[in-house]
Amino acid sequence: MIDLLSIFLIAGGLFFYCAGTVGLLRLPDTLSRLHAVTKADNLGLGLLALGIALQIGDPLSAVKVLLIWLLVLAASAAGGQLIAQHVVEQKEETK
Amino acid sequence: MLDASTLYGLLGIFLASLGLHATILQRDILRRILAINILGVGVFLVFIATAYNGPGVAPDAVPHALVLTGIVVAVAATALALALQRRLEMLRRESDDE
Amino acid sequence: MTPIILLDTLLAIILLVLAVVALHSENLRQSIFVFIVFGLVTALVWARLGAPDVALAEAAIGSGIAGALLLAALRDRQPGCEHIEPRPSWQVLTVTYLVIGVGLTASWAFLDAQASRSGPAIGEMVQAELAHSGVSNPVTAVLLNFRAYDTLLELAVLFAALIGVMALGPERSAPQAAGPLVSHFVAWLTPLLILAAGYLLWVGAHAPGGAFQAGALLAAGGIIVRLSGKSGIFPKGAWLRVLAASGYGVFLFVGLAVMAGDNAFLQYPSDWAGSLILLIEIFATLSIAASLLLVYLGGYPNAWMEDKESQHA
Amino acid sequence: MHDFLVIASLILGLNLLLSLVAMLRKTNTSDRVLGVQLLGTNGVGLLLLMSLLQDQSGLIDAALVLALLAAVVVIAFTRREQEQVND
Repeated sequence: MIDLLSIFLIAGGLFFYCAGTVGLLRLPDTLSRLHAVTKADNLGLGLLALGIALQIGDPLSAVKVLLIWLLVLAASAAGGQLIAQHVVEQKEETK
Repeated sequence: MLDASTLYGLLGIFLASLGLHATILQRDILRRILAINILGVGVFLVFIATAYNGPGVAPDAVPHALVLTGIVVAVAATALALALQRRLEMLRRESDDE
Repeated sequence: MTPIILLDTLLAIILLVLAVVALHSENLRQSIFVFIVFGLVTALVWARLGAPDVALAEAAIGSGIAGALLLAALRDRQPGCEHIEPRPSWQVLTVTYLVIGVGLTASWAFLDAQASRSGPAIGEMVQAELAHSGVSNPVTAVLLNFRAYDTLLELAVLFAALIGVMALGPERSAPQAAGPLVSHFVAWLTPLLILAAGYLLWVGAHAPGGAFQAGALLAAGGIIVRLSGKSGIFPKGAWLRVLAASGYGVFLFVGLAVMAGDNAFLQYPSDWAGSLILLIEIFATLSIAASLLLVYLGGYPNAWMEDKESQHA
Repeated sequence: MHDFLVIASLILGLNLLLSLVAMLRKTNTSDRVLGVQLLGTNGVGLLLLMSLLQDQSGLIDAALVLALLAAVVVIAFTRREQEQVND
């Protein structure tokens, strides 16, 4: 039962990872790519981490996996803002 | 049949050759520093590949320790090389001003 | 053979592409981006080869610290002054053939060695002696006990490189103070880096981790504080230099001190080994962090964090 | 379960290659930083999968370090550019 849930979660995570990559490849401008990529890879890692945490016997390690996800979530939000700011600055510069 | 140890060992030799080639032929100092670093990673790869004893078997710890030491020494050497390059650039700028 | 070899093949292809682009891309900035990703993928390869200690160090140093160093170096360059004529083709051809020869010879030697492998002789010795080393992580045991000489000299190399960097000129001018976005980011990331460093140092005795990885994480914390243009909780000028020297100094002192009790240089008494290794590792961590940070500054730190105003004046 | 994890890591590896291609095709710095961030998250996921596959809990710590340093690299990239704008 837990195995099935893990498989489901990990597969969902992989789907969002791929969606992020497709977004980076296909979307027309940087800001929309930023939007898509940060959302997709966070969800991707989130589901993946959840699926993996369920499989880990040691509860401490499982908590650590989830902490990594929180860290990436926060870092990606802050990093996304930095990149967006950078894009805006460069646009102003070229005007 | 190809196993991970052989695959990565050969990859290491290939990377080291690429790095060596570029170290000799590139003229830009920064790029040469990159090349030496890639050469180093290739050598480390050969070390770790020989230490690998297959999945689930404890690998040889001695090459691991050597490579750890190597990584720190490589970054120290890179930093020194970058500082030398910066000094060169400063000297070049000074002589341009004269 | 398991299908996991396909993952190894993928990683190998990725590394090759990255190496070629990093070495031969037209654009130097692109090269440096690609080199940082090269470090990231190398960390994955170390993980595949069952070397989590090395993966940790590569993720922290090979990709993080080296990347920051290269980015800082890129900033020093004057744009557009590099115009270098290509090398004559006879040089290119000669070197290419020579390198191919060297590579083929090395491959042959490697394959030959793989075929006639007789088991991990040294590895077994390490496992057999592990109980007397004072730690239970074999890599830490090799680094700080069985081959402590290597690590001592490694700290000496780092120290020598630092002296070299500081002898070459003054540090780079400090970046201007960052906006609130960066400041907030740095303000919560730095404590996490310090925490993670402490954790890796502690866990290194019985699991992957140790002084190198911890030191690199601490240095990364120092680098982002520097990048945010703010003074932090890091020790100032002279203290930083004392800290940088302390790793080598304490290691040497411990190595000599154990000789008082009929031991050879760096041969710790069995009962004390664990505590001595911890002592050395704590100072090695601080020293590696301070050295990497000083080296990142790019020269002699004249007035870091003390009177930034006078620099601007 | 083991077979599924192998396939999952293969898919993630392939995704890594594709993200790399996407990053190499970009010419402006913002997109490249974005690419590095995506590759970093990809690497973190792959390390977590490997820790399960190879039963090495040390790789979880490696994933943690990779996540931390990816954030550091993003700061280094964007700050560098801002300094240049200010120069």
